[in-house]
Amino acid sequence: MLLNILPQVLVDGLTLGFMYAVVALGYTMVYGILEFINFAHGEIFMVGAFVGTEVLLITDALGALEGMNPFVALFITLVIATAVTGALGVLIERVAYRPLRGAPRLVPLISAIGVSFLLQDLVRFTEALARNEFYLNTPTLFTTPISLGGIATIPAKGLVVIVIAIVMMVALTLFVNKTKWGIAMRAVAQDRSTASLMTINVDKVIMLTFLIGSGLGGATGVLFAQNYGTIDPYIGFILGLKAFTAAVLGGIGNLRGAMVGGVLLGLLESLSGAYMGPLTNGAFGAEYKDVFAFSILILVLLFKPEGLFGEAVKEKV
Amino acid sequence: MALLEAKNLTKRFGGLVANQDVSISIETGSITAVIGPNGAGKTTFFNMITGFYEPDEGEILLNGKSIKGLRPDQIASRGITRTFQNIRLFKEMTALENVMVGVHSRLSAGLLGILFNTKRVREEEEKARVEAYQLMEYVGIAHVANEAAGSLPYGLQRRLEIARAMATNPSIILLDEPAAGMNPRETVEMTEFIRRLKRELDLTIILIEHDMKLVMGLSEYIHVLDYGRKIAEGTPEQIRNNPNVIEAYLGKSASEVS
Amino acid sequence: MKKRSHISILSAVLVASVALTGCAGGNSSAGGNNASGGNSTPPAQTQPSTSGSSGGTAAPANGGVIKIATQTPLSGNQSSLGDAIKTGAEYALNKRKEEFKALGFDIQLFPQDDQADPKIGVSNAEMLISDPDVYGVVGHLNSGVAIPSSVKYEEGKLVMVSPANTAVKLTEEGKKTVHRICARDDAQGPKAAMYAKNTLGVKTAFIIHDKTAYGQGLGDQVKMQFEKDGVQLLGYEGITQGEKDYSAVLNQVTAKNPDIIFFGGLYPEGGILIKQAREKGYKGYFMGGDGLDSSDMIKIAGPAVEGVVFTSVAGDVTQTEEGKKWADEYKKTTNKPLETYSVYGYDSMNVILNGVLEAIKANGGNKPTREQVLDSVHKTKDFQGQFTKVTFDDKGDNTNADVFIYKYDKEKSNFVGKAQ
Amino acid sequence: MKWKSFKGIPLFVTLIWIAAFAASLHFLDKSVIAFLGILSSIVLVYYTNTSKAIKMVIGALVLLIVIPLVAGDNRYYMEVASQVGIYVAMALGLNIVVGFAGLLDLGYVAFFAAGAYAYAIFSTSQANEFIAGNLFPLSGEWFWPFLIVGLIVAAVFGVLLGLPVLRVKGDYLAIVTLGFGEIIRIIFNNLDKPINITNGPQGITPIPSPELFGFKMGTPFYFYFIVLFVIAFIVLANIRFEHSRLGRAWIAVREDELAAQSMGISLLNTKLAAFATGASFAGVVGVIFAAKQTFIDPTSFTLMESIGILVMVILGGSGSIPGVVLGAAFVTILQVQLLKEFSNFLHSLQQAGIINLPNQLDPSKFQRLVFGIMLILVALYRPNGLIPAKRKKNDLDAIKASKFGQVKLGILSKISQISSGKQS
Repeated sequence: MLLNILPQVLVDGLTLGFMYAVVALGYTMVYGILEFINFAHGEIFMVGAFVGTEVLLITDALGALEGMNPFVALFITLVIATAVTGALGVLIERVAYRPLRGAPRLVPLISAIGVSFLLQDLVRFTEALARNEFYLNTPTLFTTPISLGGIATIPAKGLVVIVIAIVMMVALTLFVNKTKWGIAMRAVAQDRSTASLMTINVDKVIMLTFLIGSGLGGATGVLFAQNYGTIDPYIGFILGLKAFTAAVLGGIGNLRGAMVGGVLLGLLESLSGAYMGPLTNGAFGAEYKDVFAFSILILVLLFKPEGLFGEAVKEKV
Repeated sequence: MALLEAKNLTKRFGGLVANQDVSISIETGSITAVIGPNGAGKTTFFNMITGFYEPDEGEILLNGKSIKGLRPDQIASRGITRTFQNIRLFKEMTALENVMVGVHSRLSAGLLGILFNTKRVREEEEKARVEAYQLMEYVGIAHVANEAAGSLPYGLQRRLEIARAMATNPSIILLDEPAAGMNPRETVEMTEFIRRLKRELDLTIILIEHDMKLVMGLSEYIHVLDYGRKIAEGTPEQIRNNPNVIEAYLGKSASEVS
Repeated sequence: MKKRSHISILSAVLVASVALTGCAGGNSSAGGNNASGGNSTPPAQTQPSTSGSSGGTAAPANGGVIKIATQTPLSGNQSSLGDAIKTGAEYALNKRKEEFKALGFDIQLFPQDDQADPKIGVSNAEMLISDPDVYGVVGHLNSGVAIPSSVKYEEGKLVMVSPANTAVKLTEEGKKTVHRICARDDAQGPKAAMYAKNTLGVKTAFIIHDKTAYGQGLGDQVKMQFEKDGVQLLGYEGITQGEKDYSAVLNQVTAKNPDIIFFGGLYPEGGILIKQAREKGYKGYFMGGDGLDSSDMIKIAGPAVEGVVFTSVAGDVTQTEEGKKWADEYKKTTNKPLETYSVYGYDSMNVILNGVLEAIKANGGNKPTREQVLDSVHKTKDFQGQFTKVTFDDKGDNTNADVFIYKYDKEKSNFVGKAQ
Repeated sequence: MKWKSFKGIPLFVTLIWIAAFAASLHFLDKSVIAFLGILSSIVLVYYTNTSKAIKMVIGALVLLIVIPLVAGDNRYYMEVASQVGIYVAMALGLNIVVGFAGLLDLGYVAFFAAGAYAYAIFSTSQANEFIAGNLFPLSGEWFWPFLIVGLIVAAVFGVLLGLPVLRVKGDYLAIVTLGFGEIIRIIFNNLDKPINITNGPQGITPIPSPELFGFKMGTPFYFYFIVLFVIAFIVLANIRFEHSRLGRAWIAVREDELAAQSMGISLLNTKLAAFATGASFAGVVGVIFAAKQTFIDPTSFTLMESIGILVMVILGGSGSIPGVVLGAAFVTILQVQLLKEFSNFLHSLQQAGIINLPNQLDPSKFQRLVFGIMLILVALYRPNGLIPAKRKKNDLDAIKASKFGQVKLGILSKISQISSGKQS
């Protein structure tokens, strides 16, 4: 009886995991280049969810959503949300982080926490004024569940989430490895001062990093809103935390690591949530799923301190 | 018996062999140089001796006892100390405090002693301060004792790093490019200073250096590494004429040899 | 989009200003303040003499300021619940401003944000008790904040009427100042469980709770009753508040396919749970406590909300014409949907205000002491609030522990009946 | 530059300031500005141009006599002051970990929880749930020994967590400590089964107030003094550690781990010492917190709490003792008083009909937003903190005059040996 839900547990874990993965990319990109935990990234994700939801709600209110091809609607939403959050990321970098590049290492963290509080409440006030509530419900674009050979069902929206997440990850990988700007990003990540000697415009690269990272985060927000249907200004905190955990698990600064870490974390949560209770006869229930996930993270770091895919950089003596 | 003996040390990083089968033995009170082109594995060798890397193969003996596998701090308290190629000072601390950190392992104050500021702890502290100050006088930088280490000019930082190393009361001191970035006059001063360390304090000195004038003028014995292997050893005279060494250096910079 | 939000800002400003100016006693253009609702409070707007109906000798307007505080989370992720309480209390207070003005008193709302944080709650409590104008507190949302804060109220003899704390412990410590109009977990839980067994006829159950004092407290009570009644318990799991993905736990549920899921918790999680459970093909009942009673439940759960059953100590306000009118007015004035918590806030405020009124009377029309207010609030008997009847017992619990059953259809919750 | 020539505030200005605000607080009823003026006089004293001894005497007078005298009858002020104290003490503890040793710890609140739960469990009947014999609750007299118990429990926690955790470095450490902090909170939230140790989300109550010889010390007035006493101890410890063998080792490890090791400093021991010391302070404060709150549950020990304390440390000036004190005081006052007074003020304007804000923009909802903006501004304009850390200069004349200077010490003692050896 326990095993027959396994496929379903895995499918759910994957859906959640892919979302973690894309958000984790944002953390890992910024970290790779600035060695700085962009605490506000979770909030950018949240803003993306709100922008996307607003786009759908307004389109719906105008009566345009009905009859529109759901893929077209989703595409438009994604484009707008990505553009807004990407620009927001660049703005935040410019205002709150760039002046702090020479400052002690922990100071940008404070600034980021400030930005995070600010964004939460700004969204809350905006929504409270515009809609008189800040729990928003997203119009669902995809409703049909798809049966996977009768052993598990995946709602169409879940499948869409996974597919788009994969597309974004592939696109990012291609971008970073094949394009001029992508290579410049890698160069800056490896050695900022040398890169600037090679006439790479470091400021531009950092801007680009925030643009892409935040855009991806915002797009994930749209996917999240689609998949779970309900959003509030505080969703960014927990999800951001988990995504950051995923990034570290995979090896922070490493794109592949973030993806694998995210998916792994989603699966771990799903599995422990579904099985811990029954396996321990109720002594340790689903409420321990975060304990389980964090324990795995700690174990991994103890044996591989640089994360699963992180390169073991022995400090140069 | 040699003071320090490295036997057949091998260190690999992934596919790269940084040191292969390197054996070096150091006599008490000697000045030994380890030279070689860039990337020859000199610093790797230092790192193995001081415990930052553990050798994949081989053995390191200090006074006949193995120190392989010990942590850097354990090796330091056994009397081997070092400076770094790219000066590693505690930048926010004052120069004097930097030297006092060197005295660390010879102090015994514990949490409670410090908390209650016992007489023993106070005296120990005062003694450490005096010792650190004497060392700074010795290396000639006492006038900057209260400056932040990071704000000192380059030459003084080098000296401070040596003073800090000396504060651990070592029997062997490893100097990684002590004259790097110095002008000729400073280099001469540094050479004289290292001689003085040996003469007055009976220190055993091992150094890595690219400045051949300094190496040839200072060292009593020289080991040459190339591509991680030892290709030659001998007195400065022998090394100067060793065809292997000339060949190893020719490709890179023949002028340095001359 | 820009234009849209402008309009909504404008309208919000308008409505609020109407409410404010309305209560300041001047303008009476559109707001609902002037018209009397279905409340027991008389419309004491124009004639000072109506205050005579409350018996006191009409004192001249020299009584001073009387502040009634609310303490609820107004920021952070529980702020929508806290705000509902505050809005309800504020509405009640504004409706009775004139009545008190006639007696010479200026009653003011003193809203505090406890941030759902015990520390903030306690320091606010210290502030409230050291302000001599504060005569009562409507609060809190979280029992974890209410318990330590009530220690301070007790020291300051400041009466507290809780609209939302169901934790049994709150009134069990013998604090005189602590009162609540909502049901205790050990009243609501067993009745909910019995209803599930006897009326819904369930044989197997799966309990989920949100690991908070409220959710787990309620879940535990239901669990105990189920065990007593021989309903087979297939699982008992906690979830994390604030998350949006509960598929892990729900996979357990679908594997065991219970007759009923009982959820101890609030609607933000409850709505998601039922929605995701239905998506996974769960066909049984879904039931919870009064934490599920919210218009947002429908929005969050969507069509899945249909058939969700919950218990509440609140009677159905919209059953009578009068009640409906009151509800409409509330919505119009506050520009907010009617929530259970706002009604509890409304009733709590009125319980306190009535106490203050009684105390003023007993004090010959002069400003009473806190003890006097405390005494008269404590003596509240058969007070018919908008939603619930209030009679306090010695502990400060509402003896009127009737529990009612509601069931959602697609659009709203419907009164089913009294739980036996 | 002008600022460079700034020698400090003249003593008489400070004294007038203190006198003026003390008087206004005493004579004007409930003036928040006067109260804040008194509190901020401590900062003034710090910058006053006079000898250290006089500054300390004035500071002590203000804290021990002036404040209790003029604000002691207002429970709210004393409550604010005690909460400020609690956070100052915790921030000073975290300062050892983050400021001195450079270990980014995002799970610091776990140690606070350990101390709080230690007292809560044994001072209430909660302990009877898992210890036979109906020995509990303990009376409030036990508060005092439990200060030490809390310290030890938290220190042991610190060592146990530190042993595995301190093997990872830098920002990895941040996420691992964060994970541990969350794990501990979740475990506390769930340890009502299989054995009921923490009573889970229902929390533990009623935790007794401290008692001294049967005298109950339940009001903020007493907690103010208890906290002050603990802070004095922690500040003293901080100062002594900072300029000790251990403090230097911490800073050395923070500045450069490799160089520190080559100086004979054991990384693990040094970091563990920092972790355990910081933790033990949090443990003591936890005991006080539990006694003050009379009720604790896991919601007081969330990640946000750890982040809040970290913010205080960095905002004040990581590694700077006066900075951290100021940072903690600033953030706490901002959160529990300033923002609140501000919103109360706006609210009174609104009640008076002077301003009209829609309900959605109720001033009481602004607090976190304002806090967020403050954080960004301080980070941008005071990146090294409000009072940046600086190392104490040693008195070189004293060193030269020291009796130990008569002989050569350490390695230099060889000079005389060698020369005398050569002579012989």
